[in-house]
Amino acid sequence: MGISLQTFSTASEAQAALGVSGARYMGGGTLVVRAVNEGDLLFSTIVRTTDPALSAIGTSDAGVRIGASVTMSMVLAHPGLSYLAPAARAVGGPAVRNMATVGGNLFAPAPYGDFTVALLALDAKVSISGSGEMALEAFLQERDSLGASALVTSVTFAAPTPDSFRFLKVSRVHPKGAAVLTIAADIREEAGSVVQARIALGCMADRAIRAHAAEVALVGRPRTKEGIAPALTAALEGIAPPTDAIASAWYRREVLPVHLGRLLLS
Amino acid sequence: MAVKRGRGVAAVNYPTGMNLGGDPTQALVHSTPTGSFMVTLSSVDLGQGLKQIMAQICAETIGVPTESVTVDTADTDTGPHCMGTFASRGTHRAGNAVIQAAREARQVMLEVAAEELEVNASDLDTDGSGNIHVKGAPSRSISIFDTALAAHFKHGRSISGRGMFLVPRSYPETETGAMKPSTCYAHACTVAEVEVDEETGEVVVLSVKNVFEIGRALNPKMVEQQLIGGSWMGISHALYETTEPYYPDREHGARDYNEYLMPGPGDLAETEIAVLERPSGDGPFGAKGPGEMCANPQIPAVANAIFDAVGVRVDTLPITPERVLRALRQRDAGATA
Amino acid sequence: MAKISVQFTLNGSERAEFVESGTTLLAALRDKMDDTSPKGGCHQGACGACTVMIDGELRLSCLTLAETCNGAQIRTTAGLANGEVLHPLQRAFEDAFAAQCGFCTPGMIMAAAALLERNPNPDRADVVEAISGNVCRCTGYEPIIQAVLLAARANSTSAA
Amino acid sequence: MKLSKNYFADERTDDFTEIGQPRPRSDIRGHVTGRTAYFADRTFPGLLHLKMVRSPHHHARIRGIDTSEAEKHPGVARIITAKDVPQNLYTILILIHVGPEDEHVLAEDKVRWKGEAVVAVLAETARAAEEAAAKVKVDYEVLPAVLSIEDALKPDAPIVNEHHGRNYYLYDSGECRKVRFGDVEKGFAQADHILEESYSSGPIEHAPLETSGCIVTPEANGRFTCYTNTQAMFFTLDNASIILQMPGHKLHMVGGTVGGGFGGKVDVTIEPVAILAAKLTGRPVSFIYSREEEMQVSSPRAAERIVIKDGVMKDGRIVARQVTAYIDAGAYSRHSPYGAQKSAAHFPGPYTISNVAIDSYCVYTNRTPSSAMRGFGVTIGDFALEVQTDKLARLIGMDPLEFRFINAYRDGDMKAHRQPTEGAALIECMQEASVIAGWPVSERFMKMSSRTREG
Repeated sequence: MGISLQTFSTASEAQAALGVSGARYMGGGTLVVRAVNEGDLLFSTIVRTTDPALSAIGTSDAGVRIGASVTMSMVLAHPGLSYLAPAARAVGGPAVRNMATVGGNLFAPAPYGDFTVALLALDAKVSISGSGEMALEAFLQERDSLGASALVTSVTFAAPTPDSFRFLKVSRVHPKGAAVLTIAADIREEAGSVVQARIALGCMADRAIRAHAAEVALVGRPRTKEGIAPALTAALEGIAPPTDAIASAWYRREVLPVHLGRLLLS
Repeated sequence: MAVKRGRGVAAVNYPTGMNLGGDPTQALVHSTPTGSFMVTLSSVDLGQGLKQIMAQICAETIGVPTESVTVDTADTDTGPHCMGTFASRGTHRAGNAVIQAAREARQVMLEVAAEELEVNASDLDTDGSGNIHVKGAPSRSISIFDTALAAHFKHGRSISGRGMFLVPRSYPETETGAMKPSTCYAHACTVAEVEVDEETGEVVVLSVKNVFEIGRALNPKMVEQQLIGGSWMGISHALYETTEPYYPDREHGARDYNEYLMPGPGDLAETEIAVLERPSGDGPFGAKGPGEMCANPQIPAVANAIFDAVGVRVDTLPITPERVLRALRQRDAGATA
Repeated sequence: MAKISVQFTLNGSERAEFVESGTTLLAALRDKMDDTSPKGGCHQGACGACTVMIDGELRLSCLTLAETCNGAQIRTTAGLANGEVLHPLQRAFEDAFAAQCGFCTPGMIMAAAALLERNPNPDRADVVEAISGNVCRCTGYEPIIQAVLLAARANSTSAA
Repeated sequence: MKLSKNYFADERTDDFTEIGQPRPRSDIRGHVTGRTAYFADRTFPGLLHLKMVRSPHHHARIRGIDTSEAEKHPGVARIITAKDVPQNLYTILILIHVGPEDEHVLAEDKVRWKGEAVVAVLAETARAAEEAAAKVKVDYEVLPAVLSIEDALKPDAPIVNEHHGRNYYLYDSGECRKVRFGDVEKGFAQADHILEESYSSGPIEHAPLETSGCIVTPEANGRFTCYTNTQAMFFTLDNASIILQMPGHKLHMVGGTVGGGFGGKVDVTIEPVAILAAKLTGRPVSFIYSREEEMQVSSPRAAERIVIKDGVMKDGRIVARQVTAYIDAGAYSRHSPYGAQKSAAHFPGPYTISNVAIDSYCVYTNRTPSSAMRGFGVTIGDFALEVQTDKLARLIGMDPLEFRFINAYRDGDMKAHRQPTEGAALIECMQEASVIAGWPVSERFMKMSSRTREG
C-alpha cells in the first residue's frame, strides 16, 4: 500500500480530500509522521495544505486570530502574543517548536497539548473549514467524533488584559519535558477581588478541561491564600487525571491544588 | 513553599571484570614498514574511548607517540578474541593484552635496532618521539622509521607481538560461596545535597561532590568525561528512571524519550569530581575499571540526603515525587496520630 | 510503489532523487544522498539526533517528509566545516571533550548552531534551552553546555 | 576535575610520556563532523527490512500460526517462524557452560512475556513489513501470568519457564547463590541493635541513543557479514554459530563505534535471526529495534528486592549482616544467573564484617527478560547497602560518614567471599570527600589508612 502525500493550495481542497477513507490531515508532522514511522496502518494518505491563510496571525482590537498552521515558534516570535510565549515554549524543544502547529496541538492527547490549555483559558473558538466556529471547550469534547474530514483552520480569542494571564507547566524534566500537569488562568481583578476567572487544566483528563467550579469559587474573593482556598478545593471537582509514565492519577490530583495555588498567588 | 535542604553520603567499591566465566582478551600489535604501529583487537568501543586508551597504552609501552598508533578493532576477521566490552573490563583486560603484545613488539624492534647500531638490545632505549638510542649516549641513535624498514627489508623480522590476558575462571564454593569474582576494585564516595519540596515531593539535586579512586587516570580528560556522565546517570537512576513506573504492573511503560524520564540539561546538579590513584597490582599502569562504579554512589547519597532534608525514607527506586509525597503524608499522619 | 522526485539544496549542492512517497527527509538524506550525519535515534521526534536546518530553521528530519522539502535549503552537520577548517562549534566540542559515543553529536551541534546564528552571545540558560530537544545519554550534558559557551566566546573573540 | 595526587604517591611513578596525558580522542573528529561510521550508516541495494511480530500476552500457549495472508502481501520476501531456525533453543552463557538452554529465538509452543519474538517478516520496505506483520495470525491460549518476584516464589505459582521447572535458577548451592562467612546468628546475638529493612527497584533501560540492530549481507563466498552494534563480537558470533548450526568461519562480525551501550547490547536477540533471514533470502537484511522496542523489548536492568538484616554495636561496628537478594530475571536467563552471583560476591559491600550470610536469587517471571546493565549485580545492591548504612549510623546516633570509617575494609581484611582485601582506598575516598564537601570528621578518621589496621 505505502503512503501517499497530497498537498493542496487551499484549505477547502484539503478538506475535500480528507473525505476519502484512509486519509489523515498533517499539520507540522509531529504527530502524523511519527505515526507513519511507528507503523500506524490506520491511514495511507496524508493530506496537507500550504494555504497561507492558515499560517497567518492577526491581532486587532476585535480579537486575535491564529491560523492552524502557525507554529509554536511563530507564536513565540510574535510581539503581540507575548502572554502566550510561556505556553508556546512549553511545547517540545526548538526543533519541535518550528514544526508543531497550533492546530495540531488541539489534537494532542495528554500529557501533551500544553498550548491548548492556554487557549482554553482564553476561551478560544475553533474555526473548522466548511462548518463554522465552535467553542474550544466543546470542540475538545467532540473532536473525536467530528470525523476525519474536519479541518481546523484557525483559533480566535480576545486578548487578555495585561498581567491577567498566567501559565504553568509542571514537568519532571527541564526545560523540555512532558507535563505532570499544566494550568492556564485568565484572572481579572477589580478593587482587590476577582471579577472574572477562567482556569484551564492539562493532564486532569485525557485532554484539556476547564475548572469551572474553581472559577466560580474564585470570583468575588481576594487573590490571597485564604481567598483562593475554596477554589483550590473546587479545582478537584470533575477531574479524572490519567495515569501514565510521567505521573499517576493520584499524584496529579494531590499536587493540583498546590500548583494552582502557587500560580494564582504568583 | 516548604522547601527543605539536606545532604547525604555514600561510599562504594566496584569489581573490575567478570571472571566467574573466565575473562580473556587478546591483542595483536605489529609495525608497518615505516614504523607506525597497529593494534588489532575485537573489543568494542561504545563511546567510552577504548580506541584512544589502547593507543596510549601501546604507545607508552613501545615508546612511540600515540599518533603513530592505530587501533583496529571490532572485526572478527582480523581481531583476536575478546570477551566483550562490559563489566568495567575493557581498559583493564584489553589494556593488559595490549601491553603484553606491545612489549613483545618493542623487544623485536630493539633487537633490530641493536643489530643496526651494533650494540646489545638491552643497552637501548626509546625517546618517545620516534627514535631509539644507546642509553647514556643519545647521539648513537636510529629512528624507528629506519628500524622498521630494516626489519622488513633487511633482517626479515616481524616487529610484532601477541598479548593475552586471562583471569582463570573462578567456581564459587558451593557451601561458603568462596570465589574470586573479579580482580581489582575501584572506590568512590559521594556527598549529595538536595532540596525537597514538602508540598509536591519534588527533589532537586543541588550538588554532588564525587571522589573516585580508579587506580590510574590513563587519560584524565577522558576519565573526567566518563565520571561526569556517570554521575549524571546515577542521579538519573535515583530520581527518574524506570521502564515500568508502576512495577509490577506492566502498564504505562515508557515508549520514548518523553516518557522515559532522565534529567534534562536544565536539571543538572553542580558536579565536583576528585580522582585518587592507587595503582592496582594487575592493571595496565595500575588502572582499574571506573566505568560502572561512577554511576553508583549518587543513588544512595541522594536517598540519604532526602532523609536528611525531610525525615522520610523512600527505599524503592526511582525515588519519584509521588513516592516522596506518599512518605511525607505517612510521616505527617504518624506525627498527628 | 509510487516514487516521488525530491529536489533540494543540501549543504550548498543541488540534489535530486526519487524516493517512495512517505519517505522522511532523514531516510532520504541517509539512504539516497550519502549524508549519514543525521542519526535515527527514535523516529518519534523525541531525541533530536536527526536534527537538521531547513531554510535556516531547526527541524527534525525524522518527522519531515522528504517531498515537503522541494526547493529548500538543507544544512546538516556534514556541511558545517569549510574543508578542513572546522566550524567553531565543532572545534569547541573537540576541545571540551563534549562527545563520547558521538551519536547525539551531529544533532546537538545543529541545535547549537541554530542558537549561535540567532544569538551569538548566549548565556547558560539560552544554551540549555537550545539543546533541550536533544538527548545525550553519555555526557550528562555539562560538557556540551560548556562547549557551546566556549564556541560562542571563541566567536566573539575572533569577531572583535 | 581535580587529580588528588597526594594520596598513594609512594605507590606510583608518574614518569610517563603518553599515559596520564589528556590527549584528544582519536574518534572525536568523526563525531563532530558526523563522519563516524555506525553500523547503520550503510546502504545496500536490495536491502530487506525485518519486522518482528511480538507476543501481545504475558504468557500464552501458541495453538497455531497462520502466515498465509502475510506471505501474499505485496513486497514481502519471506516470513520466518520457529521451524526455520536450525537450533531454536539457546541460552547466551552456554558458551561458558552456564545452562540450561531456556529461550527460543522465535517462540514455538509458548510465549512467556509480552513482547517475545514470534514471527519475523521480511519485506522490501519497512511499511510493507508492518502491513504484512499485521496480517500474521497467531492463535493464542492465554495462560495465567506471574508478574512479580513474590508471586513467582509462591508454592502454587504457575511455572514461567519449563526449562527450569521452577521459578528460580538452580545453582549448585541450591535455590540461590550462597555466601557464608563467620556465624551470622552469633553476630546478631551479640549485637546491641538489629535492623532489618527491605529495598526494591523497578526495571531500568540503558536508553542508548542508537538502538540495537544489525545489517547482514550475504557474501559471494558463502559467508555472511554482519554489521552490528553488539558490545561483544565473539559472544555474538559464537552464539549465532550455534543457533544457525553454521561453522564460525562462515560468519564475519563487523562493529565500529557503538552509539552507546551501557550493557544493553550484550544479548544475542538480533543478529542470529537477521543472519538467518539473509541466508534464506540471499539478500541483505536490516533488523534495527524501534525506539519503543528498545524501551520495552530489549532487556532492562532487572527489578530487584533486597532485604538486609544487620547487627550493629553501639560503638559503630557492624558485627553481622544478612542479605537476601532477589533479581527479577523476567522469562529467560540471559545473563541474570551470572548477575545474581556477582551480586552475592559484592555484598556485604566495602566493609569488614565478621559474620555474613548472603542468599542471592535469580527469579523467573513473565516479564521482559532482564540482563546486564552498567553496574550489573551491584548498582541496586549499593543503593540498598548504603541507605542501610545511613540508617544504622542514625540508629546509634553516629555521624554517617564517621560510621563508614569505622567499618571500612582495609588491606589484608578477609572479605565475605574469602578473598583478602588488596588495594583498598575507600578510607582515602572518604577523607577526600570530607575535605571537598566540607563534612568534617574526627581527626582519628583523617589519620586512618587503607594500608594498615592501625588507627
